[in-house]
Amino acid sequence: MDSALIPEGAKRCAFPKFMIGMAVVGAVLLWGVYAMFLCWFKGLNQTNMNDYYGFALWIWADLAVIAIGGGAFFTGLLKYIFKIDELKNIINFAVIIGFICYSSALLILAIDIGQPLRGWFIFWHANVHSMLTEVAFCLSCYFAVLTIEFIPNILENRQLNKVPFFHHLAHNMHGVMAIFAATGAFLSFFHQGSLGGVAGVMFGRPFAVREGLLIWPWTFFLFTWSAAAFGPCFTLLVTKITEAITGKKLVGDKTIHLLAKIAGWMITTYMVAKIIDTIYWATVTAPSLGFSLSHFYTNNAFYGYWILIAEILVCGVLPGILLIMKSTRENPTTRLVAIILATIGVCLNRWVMVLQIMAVPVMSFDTWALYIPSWQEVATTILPVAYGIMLIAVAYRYLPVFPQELELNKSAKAAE
Amino acid sequence: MKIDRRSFLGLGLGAAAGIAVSPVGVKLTDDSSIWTQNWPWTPVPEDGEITYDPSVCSLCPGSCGISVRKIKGRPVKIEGADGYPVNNGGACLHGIAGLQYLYDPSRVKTPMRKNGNRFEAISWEEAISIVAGKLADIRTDGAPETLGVITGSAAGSMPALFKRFLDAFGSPNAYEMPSLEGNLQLTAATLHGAGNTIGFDLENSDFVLSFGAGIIEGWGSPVACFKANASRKERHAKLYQIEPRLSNTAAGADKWIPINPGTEADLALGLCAVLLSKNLFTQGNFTGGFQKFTAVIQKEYSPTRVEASTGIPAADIEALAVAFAKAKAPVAVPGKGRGDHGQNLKEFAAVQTLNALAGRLNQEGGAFVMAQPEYLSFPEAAMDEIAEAGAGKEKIAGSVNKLIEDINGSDKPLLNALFVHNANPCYTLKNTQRVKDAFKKVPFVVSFSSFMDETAMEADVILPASTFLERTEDVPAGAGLPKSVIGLATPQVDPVFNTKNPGDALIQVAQAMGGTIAESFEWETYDECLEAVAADIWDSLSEEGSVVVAEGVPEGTPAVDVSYLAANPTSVEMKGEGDFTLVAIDNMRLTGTIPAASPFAIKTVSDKVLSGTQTVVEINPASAKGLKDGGEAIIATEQGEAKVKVNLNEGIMPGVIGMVKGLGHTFDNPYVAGKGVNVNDLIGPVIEPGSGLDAAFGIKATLKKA
Amino acid sequence: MSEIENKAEHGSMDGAGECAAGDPKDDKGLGLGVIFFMVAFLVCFLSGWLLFPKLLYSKHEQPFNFDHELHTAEAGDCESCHFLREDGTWSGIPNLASCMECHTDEPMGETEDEAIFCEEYVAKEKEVPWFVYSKQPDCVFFSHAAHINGENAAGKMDCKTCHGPIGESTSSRPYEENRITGYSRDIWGKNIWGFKKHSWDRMKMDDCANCHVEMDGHKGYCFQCHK
Amino acid sequence: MIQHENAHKFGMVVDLDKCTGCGSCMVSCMAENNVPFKEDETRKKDSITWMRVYKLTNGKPFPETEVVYMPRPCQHCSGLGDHGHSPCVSVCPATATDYGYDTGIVSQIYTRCFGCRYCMGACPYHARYFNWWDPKWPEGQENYLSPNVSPRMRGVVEKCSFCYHRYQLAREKGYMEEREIEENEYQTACTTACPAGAITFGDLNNPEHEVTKIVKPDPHPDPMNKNVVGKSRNPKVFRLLERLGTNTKVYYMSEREWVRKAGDNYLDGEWDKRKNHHGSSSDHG
Amino acid sequence: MFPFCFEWAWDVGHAIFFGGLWYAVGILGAGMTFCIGKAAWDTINDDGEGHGGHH
Repeated sequence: MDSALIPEGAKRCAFPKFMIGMAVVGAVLLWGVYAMFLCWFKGLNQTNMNDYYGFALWIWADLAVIAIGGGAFFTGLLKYIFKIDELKNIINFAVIIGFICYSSALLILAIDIGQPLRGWFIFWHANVHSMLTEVAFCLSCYFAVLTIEFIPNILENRQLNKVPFFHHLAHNMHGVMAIFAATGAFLSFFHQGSLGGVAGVMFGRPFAVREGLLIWPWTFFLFTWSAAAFGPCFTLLVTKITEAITGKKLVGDKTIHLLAKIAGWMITTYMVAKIIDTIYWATVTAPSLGFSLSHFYTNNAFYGYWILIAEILVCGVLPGILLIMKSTRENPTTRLVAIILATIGVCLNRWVMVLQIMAVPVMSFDTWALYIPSWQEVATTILPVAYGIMLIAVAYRYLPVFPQELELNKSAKAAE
Repeated sequence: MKIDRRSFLGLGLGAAAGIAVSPVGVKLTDDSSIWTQNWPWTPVPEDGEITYDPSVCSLCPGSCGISVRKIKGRPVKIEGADGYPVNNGGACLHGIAGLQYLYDPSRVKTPMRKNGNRFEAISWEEAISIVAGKLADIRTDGAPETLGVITGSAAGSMPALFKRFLDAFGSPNAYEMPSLEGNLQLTAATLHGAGNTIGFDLENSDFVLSFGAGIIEGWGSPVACFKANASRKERHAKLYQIEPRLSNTAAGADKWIPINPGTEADLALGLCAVLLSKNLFTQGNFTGGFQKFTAVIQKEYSPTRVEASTGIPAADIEALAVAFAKAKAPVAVPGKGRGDHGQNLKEFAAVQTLNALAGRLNQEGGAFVMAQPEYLSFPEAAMDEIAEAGAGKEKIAGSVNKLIEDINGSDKPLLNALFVHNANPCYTLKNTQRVKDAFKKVPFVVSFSSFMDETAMEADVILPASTFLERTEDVPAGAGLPKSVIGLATPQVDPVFNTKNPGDALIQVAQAMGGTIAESFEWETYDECLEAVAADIWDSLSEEGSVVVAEGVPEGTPAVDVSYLAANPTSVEMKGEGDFTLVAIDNMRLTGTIPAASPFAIKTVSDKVLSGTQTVVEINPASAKGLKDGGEAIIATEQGEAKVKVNLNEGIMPGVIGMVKGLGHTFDNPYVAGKGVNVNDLIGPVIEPGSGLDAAFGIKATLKKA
Repeated sequence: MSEIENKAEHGSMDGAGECAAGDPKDDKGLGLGVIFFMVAFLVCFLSGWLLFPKLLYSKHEQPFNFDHELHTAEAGDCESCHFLREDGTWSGIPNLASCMECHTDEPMGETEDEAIFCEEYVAKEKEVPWFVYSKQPDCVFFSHAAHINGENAAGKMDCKTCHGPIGESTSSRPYEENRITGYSRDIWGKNIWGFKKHSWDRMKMDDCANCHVEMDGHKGYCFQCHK
Repeated sequence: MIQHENAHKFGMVVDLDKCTGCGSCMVSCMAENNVPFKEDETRKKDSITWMRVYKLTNGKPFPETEVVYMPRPCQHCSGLGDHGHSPCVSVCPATATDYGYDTGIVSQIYTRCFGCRYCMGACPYHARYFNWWDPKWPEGQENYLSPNVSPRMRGVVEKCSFCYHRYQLAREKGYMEEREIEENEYQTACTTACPAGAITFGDLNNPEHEVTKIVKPDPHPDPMNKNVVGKSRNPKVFRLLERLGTNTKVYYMSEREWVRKAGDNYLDGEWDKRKNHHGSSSDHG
Repeated sequence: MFPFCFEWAWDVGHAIFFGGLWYAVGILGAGMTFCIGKAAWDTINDDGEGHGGHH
C-alpha cells in the first residue's frame, strides 16, 4: 500500500500490521496529550508538585532525555570533526534519537512552566546570570541543529529525493554538515553543562552546590561529560531494541563495538571525575556548610546510601569496566547489561540532581519532603516515549536510516 | 488537474509569508502574553483615596481599638489603633482578618424563617411581625416568664437592652454564656461582694504565677496580655506557667510546671497552706471564717496531699510558695486557657485568695478588685400587670448550662420562646447534642446571629445582625484588665447585606408589640438609645472613641470573705472512663466561641492541629503505645467518638490528650467549617455545685489506632 | 471581516479563472503555484498591516465630550483638577464632587455635553464613567508625586511629557482598547510597530526605563514601578 | 546598579523570646498583600503564606521540652559577599526578580514571571510560593482587596516584598512634603501587627534605626567565611543558614542557646568549638 | 535578546553570552541559506536530471 515510500530494496512489515502497532502506541500518546491539555487549561494544580517540590518529575525527565540524547552530539562530533568514518553507520539513527529527545524536552518544558504563553520571556527578558537562560538558548538552538541534521535523512526518502530541489538540498547539507555538527557540539557542550550548572549554582542547597571553575561549578563539566559518555549507550540501546523488534541486524558489529568502546572509556573517565567530585563534596564542600554526608542519606523513607552506590558503582563504574574490556564489550549479553546499566545510571544521576535536592531539608528544623507524581505528570512524561516510538517506527519504515541494512540482511534476503 | 497540490502549497506559503512580514505574529505573541497578565478572572482592586477610620473590634471580649484603612470608602485592611488604651497598636489575627467576616459566605444575608427543615428568606416587616405575634401569644397565654434570652456576655448596652425587653415582657430568664469576665465577677462576688470584678496588673508584676491562664492564647484582652507578657523581657519579670501541656504561654514562660489536669485549685490552696504555715501571709481584711479557712486549708492541702493530687513534688510546692511570697510584685492568675469554658469557682476563688494572702490585692502589679463599670442609665422600664406577674417568677436556672440541663430534664416546655444574641451555644457549650435537643424543645427560637452558625440553624426565625463593622455599639473592655475602658464601635461601611443592628431589630419588635413594651422602647433607633443611656460619657465616647472609666491601682484594701473556701467545696471530678484524660486546648489561631475563625486564621493553623478535615490530637510519645505520629486513631469518650490524627508531642504530660477548641463547625462555609471535630461533642458538662458553672475541663477517654 | 473574505475569495477566484483559462497541461502547475503564492501573500500582508490593527482595537466614545481647553481657560492649569492629595497619592480624573466645586445643578454654558453631564450624572449623583487613555495595568505602580515633586530635576516633570498636549484639546477622542489585553491603545501607541515621534506617543515600560536611564543613569529596580 | 552613598538596606530583627506564635503577622501579611486562600490550607507545602511561623523544639523529652516560634518572611538575601546575587535572583531566567541595590529588597514581578520555579528550588528558606491555583475569593470577598498590591494570577511565583508598597506610599508623602521619610513611616505589615512587639524593622545602613542598634551588623566579611557579610556583633543575634553565605537581612534574637544553634547546621561538636571561638573573638572586639 | 530589550546591558556577561548565541545562530542561518540557495541554483541548472521520476 505504501510500498512506493519504502526505501528501495528494504523489507518492511505489512501496512495494516504497522498501523495496528501505531494505533496502540498512539493511544498512549493521546493519553499523554489529554494530560497535557489538562495541565495547560487547569494549571499545574494537576500535578503533585508543591512549593517544596517546584522541580520534580518533569525536570528530571528533561534532564534525563537530554542526557541520553547526548549520543547525537557526541557521535556527530566524532564523525564530522574527529572524522571517525565508521560511525556513519549509526549517525542517522543517533540524530533521530537526539531529535526525539530534544523535542520531547522542549514539549515537557512547555507543559512544566506555569505560564506557557509567557515562555518566550526567557528569550526576550533573558537574565544572563541564570543557568536556565543558557539552557533555553542552547537547547532551542541545538534543537535547530538536530533538525538540520535530520532533514537530509528525510529528504532521502524515495519519493522526496525525486524532487530535484530536495535532492540537491540534501546533498548540499551533507556537504556542510561538519559545520553544523561543530556548532551543535559547541551548543551541546554549553547546555549540557548549564543543566549541570542549574543544580551546582544553587548555593542555598548544600546537597547541590559545587565549587568549580570561574562561573561554572564542577557539575557543569560533569554533566557534559556524562551526556557524552552515556548518550551513545542509549543510542546503542535503542539500536538494539530496534533490531530486536524488526528482527534485523541494522548496524554492523564493528560500528557497535567502536561506539561501545568509546562510551566505555568516556564512562570510566567520567566516573573517576565523578568519584573525585563526590569525595570532595562529601568531605569538604558540605561539611564547610555544616552538613555531614549522613544528613543527605538518612532519616527519610526513600533516599538512602543505596542511591549513591547504585549511581556510582552499579550503574557507573560497572558498565564502564564492562565496556572497556574487550571480552565483555564484544559479548552481546554483557554489552547489553552494560548499556542498560549505563542508561539507568545517568537517569539516576539526573534524578538525584533534581529530586533529591528538593527533598533534602536545609534549615535545621525542616523535614524531608517526599513526593509522588500525579497521573497527569506520569502521562505527560510517557507521552514523549510514545512519540519517540512512533517517530522511530515511521523513520525506519520510510527513510534510509541504516546504511548497512541491505548489506547486513543480504543473506536473509537470499534465503527467501 | 486545474488546481493541484502545488497551488494550495503556494496559497499556504504565500499566506504564511504575508502574515510573517506583517505585525500580526509579533503583536499576537506579545498581546497573548499580556492577556495572561490581565486575566479577566483575576480581580483588579479599585484604586482611590486612602483614609483611616478608628473603631473598636468586638469579635472577642478583648475590645481592641482598630484603624480601618479604606480606599474610596471601601475597607481594605484592619490594623490595631495606636494609642488606644487597651491595645495601643498591634492587633490579634482575628481582628486583622475582620474584613473577611463582612463578606463571609456563611453570613445570614436577609431575615429568615424556618419552614420545615429549610430556611426561606422573608422581609424585615414580616420577620418582626412573626416574632411580635408569637411573643404576644405567649403573653396572652399568661406565661411571659417562658421567654428566655441567651446573650454572649453581660456587659454593654445590648445585653442590657435584652434584659430590659425581658423586664417589660415579664420574664426573669436572662442568661449569659460562660465567660472569663463572668467568672471573675462571680469570684469577686464570692470573695469581695457583688458588683465587683477583678483585674490583673500583669504589666507591672515581676512574678506572674499563671494557673494555666493562656496569657498568650487569648485569655482576657489578648493584645493587652501579649504586650504585658512581651515587656517582661525588659522588666526582668518572671512568668511561671502551671499547666498539663506546653502551651504557647508555657513555652514563653520562664518555667513550665506540668500539673495533673484539673488540680489547679488544689495547688493554689496548697500554696495558700504553705504561706499560712510559714507565716508568709498578710492578714489583710479577711472576714468570713478566716480561722476555719486556715485550719481547713492547712489540713486538707498540705504539700504532701497536694503532691498526691497535682503530681508536683511537695518540695517544689513549698519553694514555689516561698518564691511567690518573696517576689516584689507577684500576682496569681486563674482561668485555664481563655478562662471562659470548663472553669470552676473553686479554682478562681483559691487563686484570688492566694493573691489576698500574699497581700497583692489593690497593689501595683497585683490583683485589682474593681467595681464593675456603671456607665449606662436606662430609664425605668414600663411594666404592665402581666410583666409584673412574670417578673416575680423564679428564674429557671442559675446558669445557661443548668438551663439546658433543666429544659432537657423537664417534660413540659420550660421556655416557649428563646432569643439568642451574640452567642452560639449549640457549638460552644459542651455536649452540643444536648444543647440542640434543648433548643428543639423550645417551640420558638429567634436568633440575632450574623452568621448561619450551629445555633442559627436551630432557630425558627433569624433576624440577621450587622457585624461589628456595620453597626454602632458600646464595647466595654476586657476581662481581667486592670482598668475599665469603654469603647465605641462605629459603622465602617453600610450593611453589606439586608441586616440590622440587633438593637434596632429588638426595638422594632418591642414597638410592634405595643403597650408597655413599646413604651419601654421609645427610641427610634438603637443609636439614639445608646446616646441616651450612655449620656454620662457620650460626648467623650463619641469624640475620642473610647473612655477610660477607671485606671490605676484602686484605693483601699478590699474585704476578703473566705467562707466559701472555708467550707472546703468539693472539687469537680472528671467523668467517664479510659486511660487518658482528654483536655480541650485553646489555640490563639482558632476561636472557641463566636464567630468561627476566619479563612485567614484557619490558614495559619498548623498541620499538627488540623490535617485536611481531621483534628490532630496531641499525645506524649511515652503514652502512645503503638500510635504513630501522623497516624489515624479513634478517640472515644462516654460522650461520643471521633476519628482523629495523632501528633506525638513531648510537650504534653503522659496520659493526657490535648484536643483543640474551635474546629468541627458544621455550617455551610467550606473555608472554615467541615474541618475536624468539635471537642465539645466529646466532653459532657459537669456542673459545679454552688456556682452552676460547667467545670468540665476534660473527660476520661480512650485512644485506639483507627 | 467580510472585506477580507471577499478579497480572499476574489483572489482565489482570479487564480482559478486563470488556471482554467490556461493550458491544462502539467507545467502550468508551477506558474499557478507562484500566482497563488503572490495573491495569498499580498492579501495576508495587506490585511496584517491595515485590517489587523483595526480589528485588534475596540473603540469607545467617552460618555460625553470634554473640552479641556475651555476648562483650562476657566479653571487654570492641569493641577486645578488633577492634583496630588495630601498624602502624595494621585487624584486622577476628578470625581463628581470635584466637578461640583465649580459646577451647579444647572449647566453653566450651553453645550449639549454639559447638558448630558447635568442630566445624567449630576442629577442622578452618578460618577462619570470616563475611559482613561493613560490607564496602566494593575501590576504597575506609578508615583505622580515622584515625577512632579521629586527631589531632582527629573522630579519636576511637565504633564505634557507623558500625556501630551491634552490640555489644548477641545473634544475627547475615542478611547481605543486592545481586545486581547484590555490595554488602552495609548500605552502601545498608535503606530502598530510602536514607533514614536513624541515623548507622549507611547507609555510602555521601555519608555519609562529610557527616561530613567537618561535622568538617573539607571532604569531602576522592579519594585520601583511594579506592585 | 545604583549604589547611592545613602542607599538603604532594609532589614528586620525578630525577638524570638517575645514571639508568641500567635499568627498576627501571618494574617496581617495576607490581608495587606491580597494573599488568596483555598478551602483546604492544611497542606502547608502548597499554602501561600509569605510570612510563615515555624515551630521549633529543643528535641528534649517531657518535661524538658522547649518550644519557640520563628516567623519567617522572605529573608531578602544579598547573596555571597553581599553583592546582591541572592540565591533566587541570580537563577531567574527572565529577570522576574531582582535585587534593589537602593533598598536591599528582593523583588518579584508576577507579570514577568513565567513560572519555571527555579527560584523556589534555589531558596533554602521556602520563602517562595507558587500559585498552583487561580486565586479565587468567595463572592463579594474580593471587595476587601487592596489596590496597592496586585493580585497574582495562576502560574507565577510570589513572596514577601517587605511591604514595598508601604515604602512607596511613605515616599509619596515624603515627596509631597519635600523631606526624607522617617523610620516609623515605613514599617512592614507584620511589624506593625505584632502584638508582642517582637519585630523591629528599619534601615540596617542607618545607625539611628533601632534595628541597626540591636543587630550591629559587621560591614566586613567574616574572617572565617569570606562569603558572609553583615554578621551581627550582638552575641544573641543570629541569621538563618548564615554559613551558606546567603547574607539574609532578617535577623533573629534569642537568649536561648539551642534556638541560636537551630538557626544553622553544624557538624557534631562544631557548635561548641565555634561558640568558644565567638566568645574569644568578641572579647577581643 | 536584542540590544533594544529592557534587560539588555552592554557588559561582559552579555557580550560573551549573546556573542556566543548570535554566533551560533548566525552560522546556522548562513549555513542553511547557503544550502537552500545552492540547491535552488543546482535545481535550475539541472536540465532535467532527476526529473525522470517526476510524476
